[in-house]
Amino acid sequence: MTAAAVSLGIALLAGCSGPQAAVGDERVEGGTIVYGHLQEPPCIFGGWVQQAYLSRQVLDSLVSLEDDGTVVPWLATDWTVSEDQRTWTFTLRDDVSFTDGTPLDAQAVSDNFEYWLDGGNGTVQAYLADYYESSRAVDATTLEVTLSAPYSPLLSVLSQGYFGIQSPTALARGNEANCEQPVGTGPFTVAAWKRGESVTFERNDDYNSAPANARHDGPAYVEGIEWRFLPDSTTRYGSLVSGETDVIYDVPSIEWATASEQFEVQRYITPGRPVALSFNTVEGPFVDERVRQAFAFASDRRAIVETVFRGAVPFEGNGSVSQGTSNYNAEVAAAYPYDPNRAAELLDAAGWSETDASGYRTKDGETLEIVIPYGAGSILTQEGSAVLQAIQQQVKDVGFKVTLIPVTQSELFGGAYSQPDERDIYVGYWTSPTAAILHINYRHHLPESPNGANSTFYNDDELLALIEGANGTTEPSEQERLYAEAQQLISDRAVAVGLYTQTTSLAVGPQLRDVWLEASQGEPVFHDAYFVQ
Amino acid sequence: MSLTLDPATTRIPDASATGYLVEDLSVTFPGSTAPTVQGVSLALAPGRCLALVGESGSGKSVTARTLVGLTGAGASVRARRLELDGRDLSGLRDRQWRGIRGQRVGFVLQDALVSLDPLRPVGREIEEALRLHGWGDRAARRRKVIDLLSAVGVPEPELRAKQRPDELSGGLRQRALIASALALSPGVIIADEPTTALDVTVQAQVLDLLEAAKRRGAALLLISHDLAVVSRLADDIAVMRDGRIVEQGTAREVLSAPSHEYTRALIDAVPSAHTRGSRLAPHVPIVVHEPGPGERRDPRGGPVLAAEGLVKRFPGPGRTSRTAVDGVSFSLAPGETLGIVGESGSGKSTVARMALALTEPDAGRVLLHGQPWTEASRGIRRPLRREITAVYQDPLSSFDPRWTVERIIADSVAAPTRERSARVDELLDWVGLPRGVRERHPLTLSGGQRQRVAIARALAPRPSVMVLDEAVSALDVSIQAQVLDLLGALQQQLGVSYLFISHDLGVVHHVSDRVLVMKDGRVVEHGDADTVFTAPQQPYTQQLVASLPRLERSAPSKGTA
Amino acid sequence: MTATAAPPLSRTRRTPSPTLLLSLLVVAFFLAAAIIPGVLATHDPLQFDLVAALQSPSLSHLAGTDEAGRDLYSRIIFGTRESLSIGLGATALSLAIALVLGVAAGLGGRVVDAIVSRSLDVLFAFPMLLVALLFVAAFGPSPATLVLAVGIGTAPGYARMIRGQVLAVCTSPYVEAAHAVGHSSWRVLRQHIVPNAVRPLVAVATLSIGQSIVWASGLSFLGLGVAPPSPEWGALLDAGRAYMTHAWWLEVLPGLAIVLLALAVTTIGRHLQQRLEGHRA
Amino acid sequence: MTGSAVDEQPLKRRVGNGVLPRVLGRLASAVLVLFAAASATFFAQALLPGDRATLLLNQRTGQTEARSDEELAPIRAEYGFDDPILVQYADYLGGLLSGRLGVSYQMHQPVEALIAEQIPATLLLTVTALAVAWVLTLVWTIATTRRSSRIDAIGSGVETVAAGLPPYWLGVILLVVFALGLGWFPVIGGSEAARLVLPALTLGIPLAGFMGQATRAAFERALEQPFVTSARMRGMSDLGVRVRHVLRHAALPGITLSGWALGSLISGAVIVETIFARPGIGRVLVSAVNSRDLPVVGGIVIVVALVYVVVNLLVDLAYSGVDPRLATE
Repeated sequence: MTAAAVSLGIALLAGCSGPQAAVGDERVEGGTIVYGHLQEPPCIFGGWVQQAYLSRQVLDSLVSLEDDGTVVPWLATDWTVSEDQRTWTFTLRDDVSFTDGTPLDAQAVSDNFEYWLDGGNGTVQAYLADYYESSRAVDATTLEVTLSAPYSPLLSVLSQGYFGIQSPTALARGNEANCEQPVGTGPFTVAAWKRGESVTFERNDDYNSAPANARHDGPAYVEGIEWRFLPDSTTRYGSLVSGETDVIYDVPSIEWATASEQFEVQRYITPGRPVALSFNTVEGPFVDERVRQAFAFASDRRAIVETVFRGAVPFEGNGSVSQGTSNYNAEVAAAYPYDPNRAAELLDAAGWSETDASGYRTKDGETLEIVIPYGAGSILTQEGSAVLQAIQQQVKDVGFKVTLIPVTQSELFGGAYSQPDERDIYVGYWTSPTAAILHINYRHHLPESPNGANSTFYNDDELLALIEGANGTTEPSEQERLYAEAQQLISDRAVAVGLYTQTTSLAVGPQLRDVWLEASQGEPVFHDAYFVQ
Repeated sequence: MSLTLDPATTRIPDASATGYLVEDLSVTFPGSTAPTVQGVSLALAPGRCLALVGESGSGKSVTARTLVGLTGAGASVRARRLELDGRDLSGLRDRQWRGIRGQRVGFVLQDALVSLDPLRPVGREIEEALRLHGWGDRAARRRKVIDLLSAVGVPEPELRAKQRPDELSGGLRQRALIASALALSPGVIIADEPTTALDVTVQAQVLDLLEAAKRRGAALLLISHDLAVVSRLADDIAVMRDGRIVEQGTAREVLSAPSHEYTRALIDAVPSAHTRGSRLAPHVPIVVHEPGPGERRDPRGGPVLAAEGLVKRFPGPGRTSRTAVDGVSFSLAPGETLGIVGESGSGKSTVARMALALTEPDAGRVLLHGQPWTEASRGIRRPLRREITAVYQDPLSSFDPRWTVERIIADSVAAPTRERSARVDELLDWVGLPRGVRERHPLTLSGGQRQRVAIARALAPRPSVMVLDEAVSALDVSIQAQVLDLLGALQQQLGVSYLFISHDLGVVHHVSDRVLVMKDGRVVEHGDADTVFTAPQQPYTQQLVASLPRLERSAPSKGTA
Repeated sequence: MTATAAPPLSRTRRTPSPTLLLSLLVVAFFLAAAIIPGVLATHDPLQFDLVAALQSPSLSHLAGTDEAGRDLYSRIIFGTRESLSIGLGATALSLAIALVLGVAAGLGGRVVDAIVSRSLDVLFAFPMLLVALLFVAAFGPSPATLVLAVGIGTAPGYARMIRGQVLAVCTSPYVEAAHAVGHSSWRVLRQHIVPNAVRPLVAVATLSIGQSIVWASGLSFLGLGVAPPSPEWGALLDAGRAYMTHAWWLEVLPGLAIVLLALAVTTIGRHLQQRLEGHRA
Repeated sequence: MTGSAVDEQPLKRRVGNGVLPRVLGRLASAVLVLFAAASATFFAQALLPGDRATLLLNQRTGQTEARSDEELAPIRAEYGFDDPILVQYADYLGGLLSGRLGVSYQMHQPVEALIAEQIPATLLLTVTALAVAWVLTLVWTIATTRRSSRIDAIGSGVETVAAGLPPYWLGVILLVVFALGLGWFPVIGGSEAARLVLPALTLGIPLAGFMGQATRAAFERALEQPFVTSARMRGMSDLGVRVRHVLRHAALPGITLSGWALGSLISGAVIVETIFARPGIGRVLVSAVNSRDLPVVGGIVIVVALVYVVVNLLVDLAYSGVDPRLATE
């Protein structure tokens, strides 16, 4: 066995030694980027982030987001908002056509709004259903969008890939064709989709509508992208090392350190809600705020995250908004340090003062049992599961009995464990470029207007008032204050505490330059990328 | 029917061929302390037949295989002299041996169904013998195969060459096997039990074929357990026992004036017309027990078993049906033995099964003690089954493999549990088995012991009839003799009736009071055993009796051609 | 057949070999691990030790540590019970189903036989993993699901075997002999048919345990198995895969445990089989 | 015991009789298998806990929440989830009869097109793996069985180990050692042949172990048969006997196993396709089961059952080809 182990070790060393021969800086025209991606969605566009990654390559949006949160022109060159904050007027470029020849005009964009909100895109509905009223083409280049209430994050919301504009002619073809080959004004077109293997994109030679924050205008430098689906992380990273891919998505944590030395690595901390523990505030032990706080104090979340992710993913203590988001409240992130004594005191105070034979706390003969269902492999990565296991282990010392239930993708999407009597903690994230995510997550969940995204079932008027106030104001400092207060409130009452940021990363081979991750949710952009020699 | 080899295809061996000369051959297998073959010397000359006779385990097959260098892995072979046609065979390489096999020495094994590759047409097997020694081209070999097949008397050789062993009758198979051994006209033919498992008529044909080869100048080594077969063909006989040759001489000397007591015992043990009413193995004592209460059957009264017009059909290919048994009637008196004799496929075993009410007749019926037996309902039949029991050819497969001897016998004892043990001991005594075998599994017993266990089991319920279906066919002749003696003694003591079924005319003649000769499901002749065998009326019976190799104790030495 | 006892052209059957002893030892070790894991383990299998993550095998951590610093050797030891009980459970379930179907088909006459045989055909057409996927989709991943999925998935093969065995035993001369003695059908069934039809299953069951463990681990490997942090072997493999290039022990050693145990029970099973067939020969 | 019933009618070749009924019987049971496979899949998927409409909606948006009836109504109407289950079942079977396997809930593609696109890769993999297994088995068996006690022991030992290797584990190790480590094979790219080597070995080696065990036993039995002695007596060499006579007999259990092996290979393909990032129905199947994409799951099950039926027919033919005795019985 020793001999086998040694030879395997040598093989691995060989595999990890330096990648390619040195390359120069001279740009080479053309070439096809081979990109290794993690998950394969059922359609090339839609409301899931995996779909937005793909659709970004073929669809342009109205606006684009800078890294500092500034919104810059894309298909819309200019925009104004009315005094009452309810009517937005966009001026569109007049020289852009969809790749099927249909000209891009205000009516086309208006058609897209109608299509999304008519059920064509559930994520758009989640953002805009409460606000959108109507849209109309004033003239060919002027689009007017009317809202039912002020919604200041509108522009940054529109910068996400879900809001890519499709050719109305193409939309009329129906789901089957659109799913396979959406048509937009973007830098690439879908040439072929070999399911289970790859999507092949071809360059749009007539491309002239790059966003203002692109590094060049005009058609892409490369001739196309071969977008490979490589779900196994070892395979994916291995293919980059062997030079079979030029760039890969989601560098495995274990490879992060070596990848940083050998490749250009980019990390994108997804804004929106981080991966957080959302407590069930209406049923079970966590109805008591002290128990929630005790749970937050009972584990060293920071140390766990840093160890498990080996520095590849940062800790995030804020349970409602992550650090990459504008109007992020950094103070909140430090709120619940590891303090088992505090946790114990809080539990004593809450009446969970007895201890059973196994060391679990009890109250009136009932064990302090916490049920945590989680989407293993779909919502949470393997490291994410490890973090939960570590927490389970640590909070046991204080007397929490945690039951982890891995839930399959089909159960999860089928609505399993979505009811208050089915879970004590929900673990999940929600990517969004703005703190307006708070509105999605904390809008009241009521029988007459259910909000499934309210994973804490926390219906608090004070909190909602803060969030709606922030969404409605255009005064930046006022908005920042209100959002910060909302986060503070969530933290103080321990409605949700954070674990780590949803983080995506790229590793780019030395032969490829200028791949970048856009700011709204980390979609990879290949329009500016080029090969060097 | 007599067959001769076509001279066009079988040339006379070279004058240089002088055959085998073996002196003081010993073979020892790894792991065994004693040599399997020890001090064997023999000479095998062209145009003569040497028969090597012996029972299972006597080392005759090992000797034969050693002559062609196929003794077996790891065996150590020693000989003062081991020569073929004057060439020393000791220390030959495998390659050189392969040049001898098939070319200088042809080897014929028993039972061609498994001695020919069952997945290949027989023509290819014969052609293989030619191809291996580089004989001719493909087309020439094909022609030669056809010639060879006609030479050994296979009709329609073109068609037969394309058929597989299972599509041929036993006789044709064995001829094809002989054709493959004779393909290159070897100077020496070694035939290892070439007629075992063949019907007597076929057996006679095969022996004729071998004799023809001998006449044409081949040296023939005939290996057999059957003295009768040997006596027809052999010029010289060597009797083997426990790896040694105990007696060797001309056929006449050995058969008519055996000098060794083993040879004598062997000759005596062969059942035939002469042996009727006498013991075959008088030197082996049989302890005669007094029958217990209820054991002895009353010899008076009507027939214990009677069959009336039995008919049985089996579905054949397609919608056809094959009539296996057609209008068979017989009756069996108390204490009597009725022999049923016939070749394979004659329907005798089906009759046995109907007698046991294991197969329902399509027409006719069987009466047991005058009462309906096959026609009775299962419920009525079950308790009556104790009256009629069976002993089969292969006792081992009729024992539950998990059970010990004790349990096998006790299972058939109709007695309260506490008396069973004593009854098992009693039955073991009856069949002459030591009580020590009680705890053993049949697998660890010898063939003769197993058959005694089977007889004990059949006796256990105190039956009035025992059906013996080829019950001694698989036994060595000396063991067969003892078992037949035992059966005779038991019948005398207990008055039990036997329905004795066998393909072996000698055995049937030896044991039966009356005989039924069957062919193609019909009874062709029946009557008193002596009458049927000595003065057969029907042509078929005559042919059968004529084909039967007889042990000619005073046979003249076979002259050389 | 007569006379010609085949000379020992081939060597005789193996005597109790060192391989068998070794296999018994391996099985004994894993049985001990399943029954008294606390005695064999060196660490708490669930205890995180964040400073000791991904350590290679050493004297303090015999099989190294995983990404959370848990002692892999202790995890393998503690995972034995789960893996082994899944293997045993699945085998038991599989054989129980197979026994019922096989005996029914073998004894139930033409109609029952036809129905059962056709149903087995249908079951055969479902690849094992598909059955498992459906079960996991229905009941969620859990050891019970694994037992069900693997048990049902592997049953048709054994059912066919038992059917064949029953038919063979039913037509065997010793069963006929028992009928001929006048024993009742029930007695023959009880005394001969069932015991003899089931006998080869002892060996098959042993062989099946190894396979069930491999299959169940395969489902865990796909993330459809036992819930973390349970150290079930397939789950360990699934977890270790991502670290393979840096921490080979996380993937290699749990795999070795599976192979070793499967191998050991298979060896014992084959030995049993040979012994049973020897009785029969 | 003498001869057999065949003795009496050696001239009549009994081929031809009963071939047609056998084929018809085969077809009938094939149809039955397909019908049962389709029904089982339909009910398994339709009656599984959880709401299909919710699943569809959530999957399209990447969310995991409970949905209101208003949200679900359009989806339910679109896919007929409101109909009674038997009506849905009848619709489903009706579609099958007309050769349509339905449209994927998720991918909006006709399922038959989807499977047609994916199945070549899977078949290529499984057939190659089967071929690899056969080659390994035959070469290994001929080379090691009953050579000497040591070689024989090594031979059967290696088989036992191979048969006990979990394919998923073997796959990862082959990938890491030979693709990532030594770089002998591409990780994801390269020619189709180069890509096929490691996955085919991953599936083929354990299968070879299984088939090897069965083949070795048959090989040993065949070596003890008198016809082998006969052939040697004709002057045939050991290798000649092994290749020309024994092999054919020894191959029979392996051929029987091949039908079974296909199912296990398709199961294995699910895992191997994931590890080696190959396209194929295995991957599609896992994702379809995960998203309860009933038409896709059902379609794949039916196609796999069809493949199973066809393969077993081929196995039957191959068996009669190798052992002609069966064709005449």
